[in-house]
Amino acid sequence: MSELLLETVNLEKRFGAVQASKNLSLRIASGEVHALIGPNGAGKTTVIKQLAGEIRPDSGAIRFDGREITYLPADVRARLGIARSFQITSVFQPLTVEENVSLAVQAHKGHSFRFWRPAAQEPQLVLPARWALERVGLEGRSRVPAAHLSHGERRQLEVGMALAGNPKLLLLDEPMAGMGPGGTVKMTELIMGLKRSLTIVLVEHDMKAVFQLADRITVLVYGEPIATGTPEQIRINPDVRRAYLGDEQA
Amino acid sequence: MRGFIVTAALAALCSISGNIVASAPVKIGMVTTLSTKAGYLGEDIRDGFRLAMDLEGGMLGGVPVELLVDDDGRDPGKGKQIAERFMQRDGVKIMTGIVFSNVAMAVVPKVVRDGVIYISPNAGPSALAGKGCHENYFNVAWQNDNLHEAVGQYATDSGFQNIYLLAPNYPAGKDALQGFKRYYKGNVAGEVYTKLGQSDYAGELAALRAAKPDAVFFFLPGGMGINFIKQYAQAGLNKEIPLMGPAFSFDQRLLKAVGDAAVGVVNGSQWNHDLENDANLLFVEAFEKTYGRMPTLYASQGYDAARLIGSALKQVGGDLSDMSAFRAALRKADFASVRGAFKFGSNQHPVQDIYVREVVRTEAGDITNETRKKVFANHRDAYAAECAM
Amino acid sequence: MLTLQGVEAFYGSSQVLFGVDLQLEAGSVTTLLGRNGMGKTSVVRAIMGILPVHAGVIRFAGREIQLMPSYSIARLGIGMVPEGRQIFPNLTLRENLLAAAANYSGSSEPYDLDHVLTIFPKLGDRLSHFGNQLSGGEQQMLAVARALMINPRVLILDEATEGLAPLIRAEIWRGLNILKQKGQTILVIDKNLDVLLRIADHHHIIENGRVVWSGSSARLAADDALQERYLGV
Amino acid sequence: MNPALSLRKFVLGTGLVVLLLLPILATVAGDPYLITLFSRILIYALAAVSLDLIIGYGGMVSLGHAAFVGIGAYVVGILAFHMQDGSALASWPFELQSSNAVLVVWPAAILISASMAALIGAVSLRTRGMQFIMITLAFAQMLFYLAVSLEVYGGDDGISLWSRNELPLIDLGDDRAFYYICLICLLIFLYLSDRLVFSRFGRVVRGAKVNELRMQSLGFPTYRYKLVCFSIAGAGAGLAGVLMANQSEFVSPSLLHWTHSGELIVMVLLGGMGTLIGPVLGAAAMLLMEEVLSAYTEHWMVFLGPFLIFVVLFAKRGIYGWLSGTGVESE
Amino acid sequence: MLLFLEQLLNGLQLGVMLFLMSAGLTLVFGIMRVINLAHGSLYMVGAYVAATVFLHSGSFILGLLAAITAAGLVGMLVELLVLRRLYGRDHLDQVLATFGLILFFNELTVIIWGRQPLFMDVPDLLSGTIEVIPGAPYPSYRLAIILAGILVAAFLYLLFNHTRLGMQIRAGASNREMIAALGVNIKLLNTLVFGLGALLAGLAGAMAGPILAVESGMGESILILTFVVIVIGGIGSIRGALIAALMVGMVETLGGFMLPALLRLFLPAATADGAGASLASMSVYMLMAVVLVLRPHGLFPVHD
Repeated sequence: MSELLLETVNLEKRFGAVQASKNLSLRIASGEVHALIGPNGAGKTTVIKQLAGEIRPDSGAIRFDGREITYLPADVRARLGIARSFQITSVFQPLTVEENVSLAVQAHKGHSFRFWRPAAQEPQLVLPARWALERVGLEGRSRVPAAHLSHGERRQLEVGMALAGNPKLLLLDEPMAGMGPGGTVKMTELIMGLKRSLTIVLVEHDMKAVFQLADRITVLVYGEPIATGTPEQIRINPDVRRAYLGDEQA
Repeated sequence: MRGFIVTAALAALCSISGNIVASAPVKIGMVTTLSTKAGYLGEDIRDGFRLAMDLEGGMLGGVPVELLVDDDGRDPGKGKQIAERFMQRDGVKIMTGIVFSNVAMAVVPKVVRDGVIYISPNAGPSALAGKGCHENYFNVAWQNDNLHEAVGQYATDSGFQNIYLLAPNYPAGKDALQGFKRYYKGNVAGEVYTKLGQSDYAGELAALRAAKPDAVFFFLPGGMGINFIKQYAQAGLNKEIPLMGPAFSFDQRLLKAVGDAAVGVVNGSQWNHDLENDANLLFVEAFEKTYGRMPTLYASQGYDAARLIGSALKQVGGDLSDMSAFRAALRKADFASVRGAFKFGSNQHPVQDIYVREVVRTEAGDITNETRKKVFANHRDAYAAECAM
Repeated sequence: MLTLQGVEAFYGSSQVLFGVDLQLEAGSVTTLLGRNGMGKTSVVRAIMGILPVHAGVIRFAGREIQLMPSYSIARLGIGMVPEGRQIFPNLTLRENLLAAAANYSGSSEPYDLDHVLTIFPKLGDRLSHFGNQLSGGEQQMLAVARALMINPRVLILDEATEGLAPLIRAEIWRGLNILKQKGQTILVIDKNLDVLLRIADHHHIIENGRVVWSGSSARLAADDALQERYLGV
Repeated sequence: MNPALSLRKFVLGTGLVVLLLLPILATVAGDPYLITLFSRILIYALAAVSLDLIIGYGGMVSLGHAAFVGIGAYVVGILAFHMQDGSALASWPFELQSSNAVLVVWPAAILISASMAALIGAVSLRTRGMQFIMITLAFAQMLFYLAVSLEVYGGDDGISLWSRNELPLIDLGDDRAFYYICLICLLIFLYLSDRLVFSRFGRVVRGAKVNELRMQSLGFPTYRYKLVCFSIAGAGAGLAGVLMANQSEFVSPSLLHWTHSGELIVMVLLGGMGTLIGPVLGAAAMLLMEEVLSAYTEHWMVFLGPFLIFVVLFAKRGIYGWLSGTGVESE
Repeated sequence: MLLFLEQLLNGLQLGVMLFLMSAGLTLVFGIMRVINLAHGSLYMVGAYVAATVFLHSGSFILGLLAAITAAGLVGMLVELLVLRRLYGRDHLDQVLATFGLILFFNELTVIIWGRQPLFMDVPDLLSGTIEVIPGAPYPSYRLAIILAGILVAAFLYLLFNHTRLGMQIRAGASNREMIAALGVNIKLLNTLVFGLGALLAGLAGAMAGPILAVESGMGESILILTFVVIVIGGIGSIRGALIAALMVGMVETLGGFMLPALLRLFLPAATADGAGASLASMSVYMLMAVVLVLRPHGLFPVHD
């Protein structure tokens, strides 16, 4: 493995009576696709939220790119190079596809206290946006309001926005959710294409896609990692099979 | 299609204008408060004014007049806007009607500078009586302090030694207590300013009781007064400590809403329905017949304003081309006021008698005011000297 | 007992059900299988009147119910254990059970508090805890018990074992077995095919908003290719 | 061409021509009051447009916007008071004389309104939704009571100005000149707002309205942008207040009353929020309706109330949306 | 000290009144997520109907009963005709529509009852004073208000915590879909809840009748305070409404009484009185601003 990009040390998070993260330590190398799997309610999205800075862990630490980021707010982390997509699609519906992406570009091009020039006419926003749209295969739809996109296209746009800032780390929260098989294949190819050029933390239910994409997989149950390893190691791990992959006796 | 609607709307808009009809009647613009809680004040001023016109068959002083009325909603900006409409669109040369001092302060200085005669049927802020007096500004009611001064004098005359004072925290409230203290010589047991528009006075009443005064003077116009008097009685204070105030909290319409709680309260007024003069007998009877209710002092002021205008119109024969003649005619105050003797001082504010009245329950069961005593004769306001006129 | 014919439904402007046909026989345990996002939960929501049905007919107990409001459908005797449990967090466990309790099937031996506690005895210790203080397993048992408290003719369970520890799953399956013995009509959505093959009588597989296969446990168990194609991991 | 777009041009064009020619039309029609009425409409429109910036684009529903109008007006009023009085504005730490010059008073008023908006916004923007509505109301009420208690400046009676502010070459006392000043102010503010909405800054604010969390995860510190937007709106409202004070030559606490804030919201919604032009139409519609209805009945509110409900229930996009047929996206 | 105790009692009484108003409003907001500015109008309807019935029958109790019935019915009518269409809509729409309702109701009362305030007196039984605190006779009517408030709070507590209807209402507040799927007619329940809130507002209005001027627009002053209360308490929380109502009642009463006294310690009397009165009128809003800065969702947040 190459150098370490992201590391979490013993993250703990409780919501009332529910332990959402427990003893959570992850080490993710640069260029790796690291999948988080586990049953619903295992706290996968909670991990993403803690990494993105939307919620703070009760204890533990997060280090990214050699820097402690445990208590940095989300927007600062985004500018450091952490981008995420959301489980429930949350693109900006009233804006066009290109505007959505160029908004994401804008976040990384200095401050936005610029009141005069129409943002739609700034090449330094528009060009990287078009590049990102090409990478996710939406270049033909750039003038369409995001509200008019199909579900699958919105998920593509979601990834495109995450890519637009040229992040070092991409957090993908169920990118295949709600997609038909065709869409899943397309999305898998898309993520495959991103592999190596950046580091990805992937939360996904579609096991086929996970085993195809991931370099390493961590299995969470009740917020606690019960195993980490390559897809092959995970596939044969008896604990994992019992807890998640569905090989049980009633 | 929609384009057509837009055009039509614009056309309709333009048609709002251009309705100036050259007509004989003299137009009088009445900016008054008809909506909000204080709406009944403006209603009475308007009805009093209309009564005077109706009695002359739509004329004042034999001259046909047209009364334009609009509601300022107690909002100075709105009042100002209406006044401008009256002046600019309707070409009004005579205005009246404003109930509240803050609206008057917004409207009056500007309109009198623009050559309109303004006759105040109610508000009489000190600024307009003193330094800010103007030849086009006449007040036919009182200067704001007058009624408070009368009660102050009454308190002194009656030998009260320790009086508790209460008014809302705004200029008229401060002026009121100032006016009272100008003629009251005893000790002030407490001076409390309440929130403007306050509805519950439990806190003030408790403090008041604790201060053990031998009387209470309060100025709380409109609904605030109703609340205060009711709560004063409920706290049992009306049996222990006499209450006094200006007429504003004891007009006939408020008394209906206050009920027995007000009985026994002494209040200062320049007018009462039982004043024995011919003009008043006629007015009270006609008002009751026309509107089915007893007139208030506001109605009397509206009526007097109309009669004053009528007297002056008569003298100039309805010709307003020479304003100085009209002004001179107004200054004579050549009309029979419902309050008896009436004339203008140097600042064109009333020089008049002021009485104290007492709220009583009549044999018929009505609650009303009875005139008790004339406190001032030919009383002048305190600001006339500051007026350069 | 419950039949769906050509049911179509939309979320906003995107269609999720493209003509679903489905039958549920009285006293049977029937499953609805399929991968995530294929429309299983949408079927349940359409039956319950939560998701408006644009075309097609849903019949229950001899009446067309596709246009009825949710509460009327429930009163006809359909009880739902929704995906994600949807326990009322601000009610105690006891209140969760009692809030809507009724006897819509007109059963002579209706489920009441004591009765459902015999099926899920673990709930008995937690009666005064609020919904948000319960563990996932307890919430799930409560969700089943809560649906039973309205004495439904048909009980629908949507992913009732997802995210639960094996022991607790076993507890839920045990409860379902008891209900099955008592003749309760049940529609189950779940991923644990092994268990379902044993408990259920009849299966439907849904793919992209259509039922693409229906048949008995024996047929499904025998067809590995079918399992791999539609349900494989 | 897109029909909505051509209609937008038609409304803009016709409206602009009418507004430009209004003083002439009024003179021809022999009704100078129209000039006064339309000056007032322009001023309210300015306040409503500034409110639209935060409500329609920023998603910040403020029920205290009249406070900033009031502040702008009070700056004019207080300076005028000291001019009339001949007293110094401040004697400590240094002697500061008052002024009556547009070029001094107006920028000062705008600056002070914007700073107060920044102050109030800094606190209020910690909340959102219903709480934001109420906290902005709370601050406006505090300022209202503060104004009532400013005894020196007339308290509840307010301040009467003896003349309008002074500008070299132009006599603001002339209603026509003043009308054009109002028109210019509105047009400039509209143009600036239009630029702003489509600039980088505007995009961030619009994005934050749709999904603030998402904006943060993209890397935008949204709080700062919303605060600046709130202050800009405060500046616009302050300018409206300046004009209002000059037009009526009077300033009083009633300007800050919460019902005025409510009225401004009504104008924005009635006209169509998030459209900039909509609030102008809304302000015109409200004031004209008031003018016309109140001429027919003193109980005109009994019609206005149900009318507003009707607008909410059946004409969601307001007048502007209704004019453009299908309605417009909140773009 | 005596005075202070009496002021506490006054604060309590105002708090109780505010609680009656805010309980209904917070219920409606908590369950239907709808901002109802017209809540004050229902208070006004209560006061007007109570005063009218009182004037014609002379019976306070009859007036009270008529008031709560009328307010409840008007409330349900408003819910059916207008508010039901606003559930799930933007708060802004709700503000505008219910602002329209305020204008309508205010003007309607003027048309029906005229501009003159109506008269309503305390019932004879409660017209006297009682010395709860020795040396400080307190109006028995105000004590009755406090009692009524306590009874209503107890009633609401029992209704919500110990009846099935209450459980269903609470369940509906957290998850409408689910409670409907269990066979509860949530729409009807919403209308009833709205009616209950309106009824409480009507009760408050009727009880305020003998103390306050019954006039058009009387709803607005208490409406704003009511909103302050529910925002401080945490929107949707009845318990929060109770505590915040008492807080606001105390601050409002004690502020007006103590602030001038406090300022007199280091300012000349006249200045202190004026400044104190100004500060007192702002104090409630300051309280709200401080609470919201520290706890943006209020003291007892129900929903995030």
